Amino acid sequence: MPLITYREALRTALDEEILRDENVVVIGEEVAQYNGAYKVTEGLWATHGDRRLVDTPISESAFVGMGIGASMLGLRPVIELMFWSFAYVAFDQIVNNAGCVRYMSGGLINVPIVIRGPANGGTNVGATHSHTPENLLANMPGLKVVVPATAYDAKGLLKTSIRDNDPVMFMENTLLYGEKWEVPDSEYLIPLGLADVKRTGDHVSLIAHGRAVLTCLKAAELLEAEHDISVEVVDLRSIRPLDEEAILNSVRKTHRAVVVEENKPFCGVGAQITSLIQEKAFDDLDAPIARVSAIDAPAIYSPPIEKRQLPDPQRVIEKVLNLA
Amino acid sequence: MPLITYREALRTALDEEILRDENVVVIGEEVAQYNGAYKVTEGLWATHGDRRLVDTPISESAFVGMGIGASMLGLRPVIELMFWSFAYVAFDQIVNNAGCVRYMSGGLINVPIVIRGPANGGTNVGATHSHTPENLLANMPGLKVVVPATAYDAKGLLKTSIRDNDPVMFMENTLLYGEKWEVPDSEYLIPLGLADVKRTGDHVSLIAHGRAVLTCLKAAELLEAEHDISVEVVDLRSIRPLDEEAILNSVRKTHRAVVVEENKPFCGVGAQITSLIQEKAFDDLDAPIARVSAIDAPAIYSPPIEKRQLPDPQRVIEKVLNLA
Amino acid sequence: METLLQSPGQARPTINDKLTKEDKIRLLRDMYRIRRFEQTSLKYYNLGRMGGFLHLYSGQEAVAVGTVSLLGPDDHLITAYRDHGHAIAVGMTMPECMAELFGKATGCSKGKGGSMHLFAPDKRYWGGHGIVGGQTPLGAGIAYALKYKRIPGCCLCYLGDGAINQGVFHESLNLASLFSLPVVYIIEDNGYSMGTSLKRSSAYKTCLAERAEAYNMAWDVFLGEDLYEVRERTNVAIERARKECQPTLLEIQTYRYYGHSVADANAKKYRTAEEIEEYKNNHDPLQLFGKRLLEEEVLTEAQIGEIDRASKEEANAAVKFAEESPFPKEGDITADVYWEVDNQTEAGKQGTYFFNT
Amino acid sequence: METLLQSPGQARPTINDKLTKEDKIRLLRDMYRIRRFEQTSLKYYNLGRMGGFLHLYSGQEAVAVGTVSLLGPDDHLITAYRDHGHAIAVGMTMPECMAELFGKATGCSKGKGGSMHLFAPDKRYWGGHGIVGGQTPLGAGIAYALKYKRIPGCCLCYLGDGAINQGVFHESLNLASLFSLPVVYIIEDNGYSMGTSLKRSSAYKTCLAERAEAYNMAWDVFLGEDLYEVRERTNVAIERARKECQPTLLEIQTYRYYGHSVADANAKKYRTAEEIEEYKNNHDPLQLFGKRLLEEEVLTEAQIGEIDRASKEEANAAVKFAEESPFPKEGDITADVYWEVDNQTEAGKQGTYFFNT
Ligand SMILES: Cc1ncc(C[n+]2csc(CCOP(=O)(O)OP(=O)(O)O)c2C)c(N)n1
Ligand SMILES: Cc1ncc(C[n+]2csc(CCOP(=O)(O)OP(=O)(O)O)c2C)c(N)n1
Ligand SMILES: [Mg+2]
Ligand SMILES: [Mg+2]
Repeated sequence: MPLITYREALRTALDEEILRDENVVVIGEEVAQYNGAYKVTEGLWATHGDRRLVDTPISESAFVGMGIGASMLGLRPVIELMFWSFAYVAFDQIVNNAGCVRYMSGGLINVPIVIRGPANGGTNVGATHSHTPENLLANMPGLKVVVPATAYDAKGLLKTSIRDNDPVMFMENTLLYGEKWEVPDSEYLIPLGLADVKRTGDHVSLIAHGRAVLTCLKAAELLEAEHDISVEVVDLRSIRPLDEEAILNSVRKTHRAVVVEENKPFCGVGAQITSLIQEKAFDDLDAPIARVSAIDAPAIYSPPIEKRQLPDPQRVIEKVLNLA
Repeated sequence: MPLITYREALRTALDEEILRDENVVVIGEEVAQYNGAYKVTEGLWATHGDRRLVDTPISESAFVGMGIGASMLGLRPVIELMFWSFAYVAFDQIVNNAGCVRYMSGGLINVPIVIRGPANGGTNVGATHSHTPENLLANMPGLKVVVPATAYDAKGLLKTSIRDNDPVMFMENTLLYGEKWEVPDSEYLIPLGLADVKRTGDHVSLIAHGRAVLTCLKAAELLEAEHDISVEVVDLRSIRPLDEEAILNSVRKTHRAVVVEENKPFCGVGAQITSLIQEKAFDDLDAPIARVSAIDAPAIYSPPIEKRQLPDPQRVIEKVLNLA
Repeated sequence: METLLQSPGQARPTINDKLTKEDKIRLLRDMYRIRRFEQTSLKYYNLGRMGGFLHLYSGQEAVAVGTVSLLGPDDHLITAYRDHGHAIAVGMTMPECMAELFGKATGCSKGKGGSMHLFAPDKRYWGGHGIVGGQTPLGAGIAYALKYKRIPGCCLCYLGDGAINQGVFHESLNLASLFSLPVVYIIEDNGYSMGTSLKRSSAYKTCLAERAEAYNMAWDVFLGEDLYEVRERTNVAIERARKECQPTLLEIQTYRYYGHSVADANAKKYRTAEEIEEYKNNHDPLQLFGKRLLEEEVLTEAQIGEIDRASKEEANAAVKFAEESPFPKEGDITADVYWEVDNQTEAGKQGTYFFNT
Repeated sequence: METLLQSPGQARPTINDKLTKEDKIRLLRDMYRIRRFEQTSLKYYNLGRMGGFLHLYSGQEAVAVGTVSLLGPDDHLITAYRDHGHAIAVGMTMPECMAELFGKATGCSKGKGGSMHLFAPDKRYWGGHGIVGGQTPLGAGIAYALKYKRIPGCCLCYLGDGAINQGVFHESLNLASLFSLPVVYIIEDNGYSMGTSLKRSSAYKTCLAERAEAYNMAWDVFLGEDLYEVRERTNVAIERARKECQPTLLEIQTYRYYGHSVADANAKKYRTAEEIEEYKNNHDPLQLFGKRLLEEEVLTEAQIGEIDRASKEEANAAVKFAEESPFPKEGDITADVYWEVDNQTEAGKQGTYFFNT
């Protein structure tokens, strides 16, 4: 299988879906003529033209809302947020319109929109640009939240998200855009709500999403090599819908869990996963569930220190070793 | 002690603080001449005039931001949101400016603002008007979140919040505005970060905030009367800072906990409390921690059904009875 | 753009000339139906049969009925929470509308949306939106979809005079002008946002619609009491949308008789009783259009009385239907959240969608 | 309001007449200091010494230096992420500014804010804000506080030409006009928002500042290459704020030489090399003001060369300081989040503030 970058995987997904369905239109700041701030859409404007790739003013609230309105009539807009951090100026549109219109219309309307872009810290751009809103949006029934950790997942999940008939919040990671994985040439889809066991193991389950999955895989290797601990890594891939069974199956096997996320801890995704495990697998647990999250402060700018603010393999290893 | 309403308690707090500190100014839609959409500010404009009570256009993002800017220069704005649901059009200002400016300035600035208003479902106003964002905002280091359950707490906590030098998100409840509690005439303050054990008991701890505390108190009475179960009710009062010790002390005594909230469940406040208890009192637990939240959907309009969507004593009682 | 549309008050009679006698009667009837529907709903609100808010449209009927009457099969509309008038004008039946207010499963939104959130996508009516200004980019989006699909229709997007101070509306105007979208924004300027008069909420030069100048967008401002005038002036904007694919901002000056919502305890504090009476007596759109149709000899007084009576009866029948309808069931709370779940697709069965329930 | 400020290009010389020789030299020096500071920072950015973004101000210096030079002890300013120029103009020293870019504990924000988030409240400089348009209501708020405290000062609030399409800016303009706030909004119109030209992002009639008309607010538009002109025209707005407590919207047309940020790979794709060269050769604010001071015989060529050399040296010394400074410690991550915690007050000790750490 060819090795391609996470960025190329996303681009291929967009390209294929634009070709497949006339209703797919990519809208956002600098997505067309500029080729995308992070070059995810590179070349697509040249191929597909003004109708399918649309540059907008810096008006997230309006163009997200416009996408929602257009989707009610059957378009499948893929809205790029240059950063998911900028979702906060469009938060009302996302929560109240994308998230609630179906419900408030008693199911008469559906909103097949995808909102995508990077949602991560670790790039030294300061607190305003480093938000990870997966927990905030997954809190909202009506919205779906997807966070791919690899190029393979990014492609399969984005294609599925575009075909999904509900609003999907798709969160990428700038630190992964340049990373490569094996991705087949032939078309494939990955369902939402299906976790992926990225490594099997017997002694402890690491449960993560997004880039934290890669941190866990590194930690797992070191734990196996240096401490003879057999580690399972469960990649949630989608936060809502959530593959509860995969989480519980893993914990029922290993009896120990560490939940790892780059989210802020208070009411983060890790809190919900922890709450789930202790509720449904309480008697299977040999130790309290441990959590590793971003250190609890706004994202610091200072490059070497921001690295320390995010979970790294060392912090995961320490938590595992400290499990009773 | 005189019985006064939750609304009067808030009004008195505002009145006293306006008189005490020249820098306190109340800003929001219809807070002055109209006397407040929910009459919390009734009479204050007549007493204190245009300078201290300021009516605004329907521009939450701008007047919240204006309050933040003014607070950087030492004013102590108390911003009323007619509903906390409308915070979503001002979400960027709250998160990035109120929440991050201190951090990003390396501590050179502080933002002594209070943003207050009702945050609750249960009034049949539909999904757009029934959000409970305490979990979203408590997720943000830099913000404080306070949710009073009684008139006594409302007054003491609001006065403290106004004097606090950090941004405080103060969430009230329209269903409580007309309810009465004993409140002393003399001045008092209640610290943030101090939970209140509203009822002591031995067999199970109910942990809640806001109106869910009253639901728990009713459930506790019935449990005691009908099932001989001795129930402790811990009212968090402030979500961030959080009185972890009070929660843990209660659970260490009762060995069983049910976390009750009107928040939506996924990554709700209950998830964080659950995660805390299982981490720090794992060995004290005789049963999994149970959670009662709003039923997981946007708020339904239909009046009798919306009642069922929110936690009620019956649902709490069932959870308690089902604890292993 | 100069005030292209500001031709003198006199409406040229072209568009209204096309109205048949039946059309005219239907227009008057629809205004009466809205008026009586709302008065009836008010009565049952006060009897405790519904919860939450009830924002009455009484006084503004010529705006919804006049503008909606211009729409064809490819035209759409979207509005705010003061939405009963538009719903009825667009053809929503009274029973499904009333049942929604009662929170019944037979309501247009199955009792899930309530008064502020009425929807009828089959009639190209996209709500009913509770967050002030929140519908304005959706209106642009509907117009966007029409243009994208190369359908020569338009979208009417209504908002209040207070809503113009929500940032998203300004962003939407810029987008609509920049992208040449066939959207007609209609400010229903009833002079107040809750208890705040226009002057206290908005800085402006001569009128609110003039804000369109900033975006090089066509605009017009006129009185909304005369249904013919509303149709005439709005039609220019609709034609501009359909034929030139260009947006317009209209400000239609009108008035509401009741408080902001039924719960508005101050309804008579921020405006004088005289102000309200003056409008009711001299500017009521039902009275004015009724008089016009008498003059035109389209109808007799008795026939108008009959329309009025029938409207009341229809409203009462709607109440009966609503009262006899069932509430949604508790299990319905988690239906209509996700399309994939509701339709039991493979996607809808994969993973957990609802938590702790 | 008619374009009160649109007097013909010719600046009346009053305000600049008050400048002493030393003042003028300081103004030229500050522009050089900004230019050289940034060029030096660029060099070290490319050497990997800093992370994230670096938005250079080169080409726009006369705007920050000219406008800031008009401020007195009761005047304030706030800007966006392209903020080094304003920081230095307001008196932030190069070492603390450079150290911030390097992420060092000695930086103005202790390495916590970075290039986009510079602050110096002691100099009444309130940032440095990364979210486009996000600073605009804060600017209104600063002005609000001044008015509230009855201090006859003003707040300058800068934003880009792309930022005018954020809704919060429109809301802020309405508030500023409605409440008569002493704020001067300054659009630094460099013709592009990232790779998008003015024409592709904004619908407008003649210029962006004209959007003030919608709010009955005074406005002006002028070129920002001539420092005297910038001072002269901005001073009218500042006086209006201080004396009449009224806002103004200024659009100052300028240009940036580099890409949007240093990471802008397309810097030369959305504009021609000729366009950039033309500005550098004929409109460079340093060159123009240098020439003016030569003509005025305030300075000689050699003295200008000396200013330039000293600026470079100062920038290099700042780099040395930054390089030798320590990074924050890991434990500092949770400092400067809450005032009450940092100051170890009773409130700061009650309850848990930080979680899972
Ligand atoms: C963002 C937001 N802020 C505030 C409200 C509360 N609110 C509902 S309607 C209203 C007044 C709106 O007035 P206007 O736009 O003139 O419409 P009208 O009610 O006159 O039809 C307010 C303040 C809201 N629903 N949404
Ligand atoms: C709300 C928001 N959307 C998008 C961005 C990304 N972004 C940063 S600067 C910029 C361009 C701004 O252009 P302009 O306002 O003209 O300022 P200039 O960079 O030219 O100084 C964009 C799109 C952001 N920071 N915030
Ligand atoms: Mg109005
Ligand atoms: Mg620009």
